[in-house]
Amino acid sequence: MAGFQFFLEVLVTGLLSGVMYALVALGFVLIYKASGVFNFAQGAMVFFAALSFVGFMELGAPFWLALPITVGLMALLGVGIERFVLRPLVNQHEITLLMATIGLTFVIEGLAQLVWGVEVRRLDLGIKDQPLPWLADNTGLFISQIDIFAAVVAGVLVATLALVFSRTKIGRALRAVADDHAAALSIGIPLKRIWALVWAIAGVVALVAGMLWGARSGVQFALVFVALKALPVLIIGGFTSVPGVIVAGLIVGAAEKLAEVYIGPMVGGGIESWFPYVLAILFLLVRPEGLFGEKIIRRV
Amino acid sequence: MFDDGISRSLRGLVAAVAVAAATLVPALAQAQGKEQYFGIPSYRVGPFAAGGTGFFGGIIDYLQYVNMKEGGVNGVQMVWAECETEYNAARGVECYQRLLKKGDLQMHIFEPLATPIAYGVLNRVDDDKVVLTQYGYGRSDAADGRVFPWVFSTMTSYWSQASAILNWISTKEGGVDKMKGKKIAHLHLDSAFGREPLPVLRRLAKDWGFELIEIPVAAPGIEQQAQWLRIRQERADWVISWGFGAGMNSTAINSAARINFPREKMVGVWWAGSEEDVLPAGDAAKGYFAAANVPSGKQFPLVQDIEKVVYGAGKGNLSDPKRIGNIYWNRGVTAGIFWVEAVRNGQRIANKRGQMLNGDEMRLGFEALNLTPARLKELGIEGMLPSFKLSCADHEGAGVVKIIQWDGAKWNSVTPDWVSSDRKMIREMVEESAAKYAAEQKITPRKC
Amino acid sequence: MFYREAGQFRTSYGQDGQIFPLRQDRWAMLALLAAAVLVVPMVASDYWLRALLIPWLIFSLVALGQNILTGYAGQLSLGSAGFMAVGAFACYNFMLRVDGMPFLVALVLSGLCAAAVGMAFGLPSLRIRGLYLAVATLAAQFFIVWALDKFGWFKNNDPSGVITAQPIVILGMGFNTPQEKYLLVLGIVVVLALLAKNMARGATGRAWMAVRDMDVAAEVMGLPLMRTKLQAFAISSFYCGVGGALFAFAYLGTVEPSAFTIDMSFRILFMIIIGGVGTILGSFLGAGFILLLPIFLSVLFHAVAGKTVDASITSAVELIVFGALIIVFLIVEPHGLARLWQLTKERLRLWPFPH
Amino acid sequence: MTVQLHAHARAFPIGGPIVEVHDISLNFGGVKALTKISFDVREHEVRAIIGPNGAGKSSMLNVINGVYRPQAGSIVLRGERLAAMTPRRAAHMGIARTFQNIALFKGMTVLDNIMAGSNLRMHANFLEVAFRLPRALREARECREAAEEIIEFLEIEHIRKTPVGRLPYGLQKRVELGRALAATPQVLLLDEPMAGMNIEEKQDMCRFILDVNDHYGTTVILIEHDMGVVMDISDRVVVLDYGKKIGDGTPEEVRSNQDVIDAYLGVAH
Repeated sequence: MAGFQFFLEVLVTGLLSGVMYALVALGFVLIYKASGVFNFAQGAMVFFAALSFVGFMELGAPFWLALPITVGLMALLGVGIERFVLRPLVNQHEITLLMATIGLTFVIEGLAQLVWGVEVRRLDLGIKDQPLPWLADNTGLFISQIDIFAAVVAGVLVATLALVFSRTKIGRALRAVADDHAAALSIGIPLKRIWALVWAIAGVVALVAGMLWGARSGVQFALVFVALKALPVLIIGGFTSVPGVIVAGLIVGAAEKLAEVYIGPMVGGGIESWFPYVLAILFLLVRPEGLFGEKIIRRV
Repeated sequence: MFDDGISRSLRGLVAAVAVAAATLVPALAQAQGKEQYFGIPSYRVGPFAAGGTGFFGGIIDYLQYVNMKEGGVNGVQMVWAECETEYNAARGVECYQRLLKKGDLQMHIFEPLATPIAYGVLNRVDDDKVVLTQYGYGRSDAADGRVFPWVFSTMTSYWSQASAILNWISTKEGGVDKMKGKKIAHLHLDSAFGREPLPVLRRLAKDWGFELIEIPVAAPGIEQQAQWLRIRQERADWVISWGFGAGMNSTAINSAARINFPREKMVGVWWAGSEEDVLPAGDAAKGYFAAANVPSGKQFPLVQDIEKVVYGAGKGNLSDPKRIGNIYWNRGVTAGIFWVEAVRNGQRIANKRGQMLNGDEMRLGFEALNLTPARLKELGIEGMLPSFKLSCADHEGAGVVKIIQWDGAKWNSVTPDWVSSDRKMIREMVEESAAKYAAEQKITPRKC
Repeated sequence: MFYREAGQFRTSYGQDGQIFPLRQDRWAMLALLAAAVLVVPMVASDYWLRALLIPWLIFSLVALGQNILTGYAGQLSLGSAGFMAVGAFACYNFMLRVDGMPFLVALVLSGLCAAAVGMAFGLPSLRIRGLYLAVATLAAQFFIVWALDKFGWFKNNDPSGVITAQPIVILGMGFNTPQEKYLLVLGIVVVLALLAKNMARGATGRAWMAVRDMDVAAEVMGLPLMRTKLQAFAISSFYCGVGGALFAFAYLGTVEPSAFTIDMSFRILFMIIIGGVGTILGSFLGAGFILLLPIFLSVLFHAVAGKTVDASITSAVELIVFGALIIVFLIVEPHGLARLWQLTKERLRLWPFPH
Repeated sequence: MTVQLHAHARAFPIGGPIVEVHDISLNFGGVKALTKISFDVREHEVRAIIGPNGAGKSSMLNVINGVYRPQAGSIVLRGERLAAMTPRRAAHMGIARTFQNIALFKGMTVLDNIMAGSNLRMHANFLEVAFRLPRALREARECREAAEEIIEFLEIEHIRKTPVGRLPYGLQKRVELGRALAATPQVLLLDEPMAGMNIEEKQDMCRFILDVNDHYGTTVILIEHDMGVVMDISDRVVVLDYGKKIGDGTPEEVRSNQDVIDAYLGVAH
């Protein structure tokens, strides 16, 4: 096949994978923005969400029922985490908070496997994980339907969140909190409720990510590792920027695929594990605050 | 297991563990009568738990079966203790040490079903007189019993498997001579496990004149877009999928579907050939081949009997009985068979009929493993295991695989008989590699 | 009553600067050491030595390294396991390729290799801080393991891609039995811990903490930020490297690169957070806690529910309890075990006459 | 408030210029912080920089010891012209400072903070420290002795071993002064050393500043809001307003300078 067309294909596939990464990274950003917590448990939440959804369907709940139940469950989980893990730790050092969320990871993983067992399950969203026929026929590009679906969903999700943040009252409150906790409190914004809300939203985002990833590669423990894919996206995008992670996700996805295909063979391949991180470092050396992250001005 | 003196001298540091030890004592007390003790280092949580629960469940079910069916081996009860390793080297070593003694009982066989753990204890088994079995994983050169008296790569090593898979592919292509100019992609987890078969593949590529494309996948392998684009670009004729973990394997199949690569041209290693590995891929997995050291299914009399006797009495180990007869569980049962056979042989050789064996006797018993067709029939596992025998020099034995194919619901054997590897070539490579190891470790191989 | 500083006066700054200003502490420490050297090897079972004490000492050493970097110099790093891997494989290759190489020399050299690599990956710390740096250091974790895994030379082209540590011989004396290995590790750890303590309470440590607490002020006082940070990375990595070498030679024996997982890096960070950031003692306490807690839990669960409850359940519950305990601990005592210990001591000083 | 001002003859008579600032201009992305500021500081004098909020006082100090880099102008230190100053360079050339909002090492004790101040005189490398080799031990002892001297001078013996984070604001300011003194500086930059203090604390602080100036002959450049204090303790005063210099001279001259009165004294403070 033509060199350039192949390049194009790698690029597109990469961009689409990037969307999947961004989807996971989104959960991190929401929570970090609102409560300054780097929630490492996001990966475990993705796993838990997808597993629960499939679990409910196995118990006989139809799709339209399993979805709201799981949404509710995730919201509940989010609220619970805020109430019982983070509120007692408020004003602690960021490392302590990070560590707490890693401890949380163990809890959620254990919980998921305790409740739903360790069997690998498949999740069928009714979308084939196969190339779009007409695209393949006309352009020779093989782009999986589910990837495109995922891209659309991610787009919709981000758009909705953006709308919620900019238009609604809650959104404004949220942004106020993100800017300055103390100030937000002083103008009478119920900080705790906002945090709980954000955690709930993050839980739902985790569900969406989990369903899409689950539909791609099965609902199973390996889903917790998607968090590792999200981290470089986060540093490049900046912990606090929603558009940042989307763009960064695309960058990471494309770069890592191109690198694997074109650089990989030279060094024996398998460089996807670390390439995004090195990319992120190089990026940071140029822009320490990330793509869209606020510039940190340190006064004396 | 826990030493009182130490718990005193270190109370401040780990009093907690000492407490646990104390609570453990009653559990040990019940070890009386004639019992052969086994340690079971299982992993029931984490990314590989699906395999762990199946495999170790199978072992336990078989030991249970032997006890219930015939009251143990000549009256010697099979007893065991379990320990969670999380497929982690450090945890595994701790389990090994913890399981080593149970009251006054000694562990004589250790089967972690995890390469990192097997390596973690490799240097300890000689002193502790523990038979380390690597059922379808670990060092291929452990097949040389002269250098590795206590380590067994029974019954087929990675190298043999790779050779067997290629033998089968060549027959599909219509003979070795037809392999010239073919392109075979080795899609493998980018780890020691994934690279282990490379020496065999490279050598055969040279001898047969096919082109080997080595394509590593970074762990955990749930992203393989780039790799499959390369496979498509290279126009590979066959893909050997050398992955581990349901995540990587199902992703491989899905990714193949994404580029319309025929699943009938994919052969998975046996860690890519269980129900758990293909189920997540759904219909995409139809027609996918895999090598198997043990086929799946309930058609074997023994399996049916275990279901009747053990699960009938509600003593089964699988939380979900539907998993009876699937790949990992069947493999576990056969591992249990190796153990029990070893005990029988040991009792016979040491003529300690109806008595406990020590480490050396267990090792001799395992080395005397001899599954004749007649014996397989007796056990009710014809076609479940190949007929093979071990010896002082040969710790591998069979070196054969069955090729199975997924029809969307279950695995079917497409090769009624076992596909053999190039035993002579593999043996050469084994002895060469083992000799190198012996030299590096200053081991003088024993005479056989 | 017995833990009292009354009547103990420090007449010189030298005395005031001692590690253990209180006589009681000095005795206690000596007694503990004596017990560790004389009593433990006699009474400890193989299980205790090979499965608990040796790994505990090794991870204490690594935690010490992490504490120097994160606790004292304030640089959050998640690459420790990677630096351990460097040490392990460096040591193996020195022993393999230089015949007649004394083990202790190889150990130091492997530490230095790790230090070099550590400095290289420490460079971003000059521009990046906090969590960003933490994530960036993951690059070390992944890249190092990948490289060691990928290139056969590091493993002397072993077909299984593993290294098998050579037997330890020092001055013609072999260290093979668990007791011998334990004593060797103990010796190395004690010495390195002492050196770390000296640095921490000396000018070196003050420089680290200055950079940690207020780097602008430190720079205005003429402290070279870059040099201080890189120095912390180097020394920390040195400790990790030596720890990694011991991990391979005195503990596991046969190791593959992928044994040094990111999970290990996290647990090492846990050790210092739980144990106490910026304290030497905390490194030991934390290592004990994180290493032994899961084992204790699993032993306990098997004892209590082993026969009745399905092992799959107990395993999952173990995981949950482990995570939950960590969270509870962070909530109850964010400053770590060392702080807890310090508080009890302060109470003891007043006992039995609380103010 | 009144403080006995240089009643006795000064141990260190005021000498020639030690710091000269020539046409310094500094702006942050368009915003002009300083424009063409020039003044000099003579050896052993106490020089004050005053001005309303946002007049650019702190920026001026930050330029002098290289925290900020001016777009134009130069600094002459003891006759040596420096286009670009860096904080470390400044430190090595004998400039020490305190900060407007305290920049102590929160995690360390008072003693450690002050000892850290003298790091420039510590030459033993980390290995010498680790193995407690003679040089390291000697330096440690000297450093400790110097620190104790400062602690005594500042009358903070009782809080020697207290983590600075736990100290009240006033004491923290004092410790920060101590940390700056530990560097035995020739020039001492003080950024609002008395901000947020009560009368007694201010009097103490004044006393310390003057004593430092008297006993060690340290040249002092200080920023202060409290006009009374400034007029009392400083030999000469620079007045800034909106980044421009509008007055320079003895307290009396400045007091009578019309621009200053309009711009500064005029507005209620």
